[in-house]
Amino acid sequence: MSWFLALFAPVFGTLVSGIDRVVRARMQRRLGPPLMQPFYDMFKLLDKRPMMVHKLHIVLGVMHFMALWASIALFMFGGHLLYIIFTHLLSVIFLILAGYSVRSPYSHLGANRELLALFAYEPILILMAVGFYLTCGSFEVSVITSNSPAIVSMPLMFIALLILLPLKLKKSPFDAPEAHQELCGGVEIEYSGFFYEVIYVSKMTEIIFVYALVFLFAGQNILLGIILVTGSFFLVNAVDNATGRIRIDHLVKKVYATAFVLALLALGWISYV
Amino acid sequence: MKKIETNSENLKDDISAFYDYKIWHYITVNGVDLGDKMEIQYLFKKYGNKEEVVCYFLTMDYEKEIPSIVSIIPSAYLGEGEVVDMFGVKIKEIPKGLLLEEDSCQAPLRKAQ
Amino acid sequence: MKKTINIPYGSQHIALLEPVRFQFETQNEKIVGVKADIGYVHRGIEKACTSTFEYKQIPSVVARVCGLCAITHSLTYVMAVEQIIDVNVSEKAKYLRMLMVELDRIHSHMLCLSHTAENAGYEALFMQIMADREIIMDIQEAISGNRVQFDFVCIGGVNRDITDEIVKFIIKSLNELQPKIEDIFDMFENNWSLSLKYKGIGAITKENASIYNALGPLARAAGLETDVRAESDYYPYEKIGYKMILEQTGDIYGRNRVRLREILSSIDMIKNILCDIPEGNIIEKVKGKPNGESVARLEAPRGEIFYYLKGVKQAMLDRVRTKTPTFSGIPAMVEIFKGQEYGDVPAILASFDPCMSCTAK
Amino acid sequence: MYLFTILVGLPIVLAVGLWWIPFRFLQAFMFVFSFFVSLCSALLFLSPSTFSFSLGSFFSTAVIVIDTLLILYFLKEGLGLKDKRVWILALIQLGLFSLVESSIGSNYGRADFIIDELSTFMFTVINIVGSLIVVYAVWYIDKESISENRKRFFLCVLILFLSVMNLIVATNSLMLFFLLFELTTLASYLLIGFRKNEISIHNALKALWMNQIGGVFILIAVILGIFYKTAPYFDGLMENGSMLVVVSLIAMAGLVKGAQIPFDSWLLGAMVAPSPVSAILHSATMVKLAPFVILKLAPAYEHTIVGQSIMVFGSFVFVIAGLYGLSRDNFKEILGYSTISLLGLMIAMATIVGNEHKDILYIIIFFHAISKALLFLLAGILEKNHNVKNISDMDGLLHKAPLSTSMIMIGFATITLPPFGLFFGKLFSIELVASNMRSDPTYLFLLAALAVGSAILILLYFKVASLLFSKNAKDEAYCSEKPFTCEMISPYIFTLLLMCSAFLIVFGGIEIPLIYILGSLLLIFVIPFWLKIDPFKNVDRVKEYHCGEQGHFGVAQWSFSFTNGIEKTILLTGIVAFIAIALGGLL
Repeated sequence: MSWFLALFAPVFGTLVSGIDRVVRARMQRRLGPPLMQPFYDMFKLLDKRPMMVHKLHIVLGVMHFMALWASIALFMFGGHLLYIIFTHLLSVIFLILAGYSVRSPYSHLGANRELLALFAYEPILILMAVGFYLTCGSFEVSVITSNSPAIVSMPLMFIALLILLPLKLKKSPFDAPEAHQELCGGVEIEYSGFFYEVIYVSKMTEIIFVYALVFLFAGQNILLGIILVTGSFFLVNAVDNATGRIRIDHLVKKVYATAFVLALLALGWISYV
Repeated sequence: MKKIETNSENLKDDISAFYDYKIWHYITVNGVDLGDKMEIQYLFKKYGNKEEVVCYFLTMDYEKEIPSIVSIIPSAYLGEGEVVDMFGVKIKEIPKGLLLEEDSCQAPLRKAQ
Repeated sequence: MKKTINIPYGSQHIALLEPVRFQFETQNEKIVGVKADIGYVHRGIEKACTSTFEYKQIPSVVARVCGLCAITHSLTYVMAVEQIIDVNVSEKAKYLRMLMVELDRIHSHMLCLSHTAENAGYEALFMQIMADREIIMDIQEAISGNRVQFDFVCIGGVNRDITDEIVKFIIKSLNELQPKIEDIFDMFENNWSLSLKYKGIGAITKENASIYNALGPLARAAGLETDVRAESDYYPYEKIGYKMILEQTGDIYGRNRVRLREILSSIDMIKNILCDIPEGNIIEKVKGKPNGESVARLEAPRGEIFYYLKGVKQAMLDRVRTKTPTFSGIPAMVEIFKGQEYGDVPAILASFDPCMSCTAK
Repeated sequence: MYLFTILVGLPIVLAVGLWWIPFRFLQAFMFVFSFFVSLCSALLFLSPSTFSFSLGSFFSTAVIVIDTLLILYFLKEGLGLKDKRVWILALIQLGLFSLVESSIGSNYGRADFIIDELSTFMFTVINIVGSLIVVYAVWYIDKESISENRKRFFLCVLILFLSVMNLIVATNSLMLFFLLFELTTLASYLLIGFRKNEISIHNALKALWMNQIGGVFILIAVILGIFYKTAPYFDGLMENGSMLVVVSLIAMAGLVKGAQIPFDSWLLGAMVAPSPVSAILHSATMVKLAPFVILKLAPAYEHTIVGQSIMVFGSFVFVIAGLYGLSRDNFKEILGYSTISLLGLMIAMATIVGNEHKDILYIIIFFHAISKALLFLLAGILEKNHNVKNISDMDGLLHKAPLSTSMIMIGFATITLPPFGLFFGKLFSIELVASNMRSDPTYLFLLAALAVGSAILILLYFKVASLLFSKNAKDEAYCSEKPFTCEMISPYIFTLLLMCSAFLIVFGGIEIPLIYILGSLLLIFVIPFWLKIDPFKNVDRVKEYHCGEQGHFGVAQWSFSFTNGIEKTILLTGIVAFIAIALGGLL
């Protein structure tokens, strides 16, 4: 089962993305693309002539995907949550360096914003891991998923994670790092053809990573997990459809003012109340 | 349209004596080819008032250079630039190339050509 | 040692629908320098008007300057020509022209608002406004027969009359539109993310607005009282309940408010127009050839449109000069950009409602 | 004991000897020396035994004489260079010192030196890192355009400093500690002012007077100790729990040495010194006195308000110094601030690790020393070989100097990313704090600081990397950089140590599943190999997207800065923290 989940995480991610597009379109009174559209996009990208700016850029992009996939695999095999978060950090750093490696102002600005976004969400992920440790007594995902639902003891932490969701999924209001009107996609702008496919798939994989974190809050209760994931999925889409993009400096401030404080409160709650 | 004549020497003095950004809305600079000469018009309108459009104008030879009024009306560079491009006249400190590229037809609105 | 980033914004950029180039010089994301370059789509319409087309054909030619202000371009030209060749347009034609101009204003403002929302990253609002805008498009189609390029105005009057069914249809549609506009108004006013994106962003003072000759909603949002509708007697705007709409903030939020309030006031005006359209011919016969100079101004959705004509007793005019609102607005826009964050640029730019095909006509 | 004698004696012998060794052989000599001392210290560390010894009465007289001379020298420098703060502080020190000497008892029957696990650990850091930096320093100082005697003097001070450091971490007597503390201050002063231009002298004086304050703290501590009838020895302090104020004063002296806010400006000023100095004194060894002292005294203030306030203060500095670093452009200053920041972390951790988890702090100190030494050495190489000092000049450095740049990136990665030493240090700290969360509410503060501070360091380092990596589409080939030159020896060794840091930790007895280490190592090191085999030979190249416009579009670093008001607040907070620590001691 773990093998299956880890191996096909990109495919599931793509499927979720397809659902996401349909749901978002319906929320906007549009028909939207067919469910399988992300797959069609992927095949289309495969068909294109490969073009690149330079080698390092491509290699870093591919490593971004590999590291991300590795972090998902660690997750699915029930690894140490902190290592998972830091492997994920490694993958994001690869992407940022890839963005920096080309001399394009959009790519640079995108990477800068990605870095600031990282600065905003990384501490909260760490605090969240500590929260799991305090409720379940271990950092191991396998232990956390065999425990009772963590959401009961730290609802505030779950809200903090909900605030991070749009940030990680690049949705309004926290999609400044790849704001297409300003940066034309930010770090991913210089990829094309097959190489963009890699970045595209890693975006899909990111979806799985994020919702896996949501699922973690349900512990051993799979039904609750599904409810949480579905609920947060619709919530994220609803928020995406009800907000505009806020600027990167606002993003950092707001995330610290809300999610970070909530995470701290949650930890304080678990430890001292 | 109320037309007031001026000439290239007095242009800047006249305009600066006349123009007050709080009262006058600067419309644009216009050029008219008279066949052998150019007429350059500077058009203004009073804010919140139903009076006529005021037009300062001067006539000039094609090859002569006239001063720019950008120092008085900062936004005039666009109108002047357009006249420079379209009629191929010379205005001090206003470069060519606002609308036309180097390889396109130069001074398209001039009649002599 | 270089500390600034040069960001090209245009000529082909996702957030720009039309070719114009801005080049921003930024420190971090703060803009310290702007260069604007226009003229990517110069089509020589002024030349065509004086070399290819006769003056009677020109209303349709100048309508092609811009898709959104089609009615205002041809109408301003027509007003200028009518001055030279001395045609008296009937009151009914004037009312119909006003009707069309105000409808045009609504749909243009809605387009601008939707782009401002889209460029602020608010996709859903963009979709919503665009969908609501269809109502106006339908009304325009009912009146003129076309959705975009109307060719409704001609020298001496208008081309099509309006029937009672159409009047009923318009009133019904407008009643449908009004609550929707109020919803959108509420969204622009109260949405949390939009208030971060709009309030205090891209502001210009009244002083600067008049120094740099801002016009249209851009100037009115800064409190500068400039509106051709109040500065001319040609159309009976006072009679149909025209009020000048002013805001004091001068930022994107102010501009949006000006647009939204103008939409609401235009809806009221249209209802008034429909109530008291006088009887009469819609078109007068036109004779003679233009001789002399004339100017005409009209308040397009984006601001003042200005036409200068010179005729020399020939069917072909000697000179047609078009001054479009965006063209005059550029100095003020460049001024506003300085000191803003690059992240706000698309929204600021969209809030100017720039029309590049007008600018480089 | 013999090994300790070697560690102290060998540098002195070499310092005397190097005046006769021809300059071109010097590096080889240094290398052999470095090998020896590293070996000795490693042997000491690996053979855990505690032993102590005292000096004879002759030595105690000598100590008094040297101390007096030292203070008089400071007085002379202060008067000569007309720096009011220096000579006033020197006078205060002189007064306090004579007060101490007149009232101190002659014999407390305690050992002057105690070599325990902590000391031997510090030996390893000082000797392995320090001596390798000295090897590098020979190359560096050779590139300066100064007389050969000055060069020798420079190396002499560096080596003697190693000896002093070896002594200070072993000393038990507070009076000896004071002397050695002042000697490190002297070394710092001499080396910062080494270039003798206006700014160096100014910054050297600043470092001098700030560190003198540390000396004053120690003297006051000793006086108070005598007043409370406590022996002025570290183990004496530990025995008598009521002496909190004495302990906190010495801890404050340590914090001054560790350049914690508000004393951060001296370390920043120290960045005008030659790079090896910054590496050895101001990041790898001397400033480590701060966590060392805190850890040494930790049992005395466990679960007291002093310990808590030091911890909170340390975590505060961890975050704030990182933020300060964001606003800097000079590469060495950025490294300096990140050093201050990480020292804050070490200080905070030192108060809570206790006896069982000392190894976490060891990991942080050791690998921080190596990482920072590496980065400073590379800063020196960039300065001398590529003429780059500011990060905004680093445009496309990966292309011009691939080897140095990759090592810089490894240096950055080791501090922030898995699977390297300092990263594991932080990870274990998080785990430790998490497991003790429930015991003390202030731990929440430390945890938040750990989370945010790490993120800030990531921001800081990878912001620097932004220009390093940027490369035009058209230049594909990398310039080659001579791989085997004498300046590269020490950086190579450091890099090697860092790359196997995770294995060293595993070897040291801490369990980390190998899959994590190997997996992330693979992810990182596949990149250079992949680039080498050139998999994309036949792929078409495109230029970057510039909206269809031609021309040059420059990119630049991001910079952040505090407003003045906030800087003042932070300074005030630092002062308040110091007062709080002292007050906490008093109460």
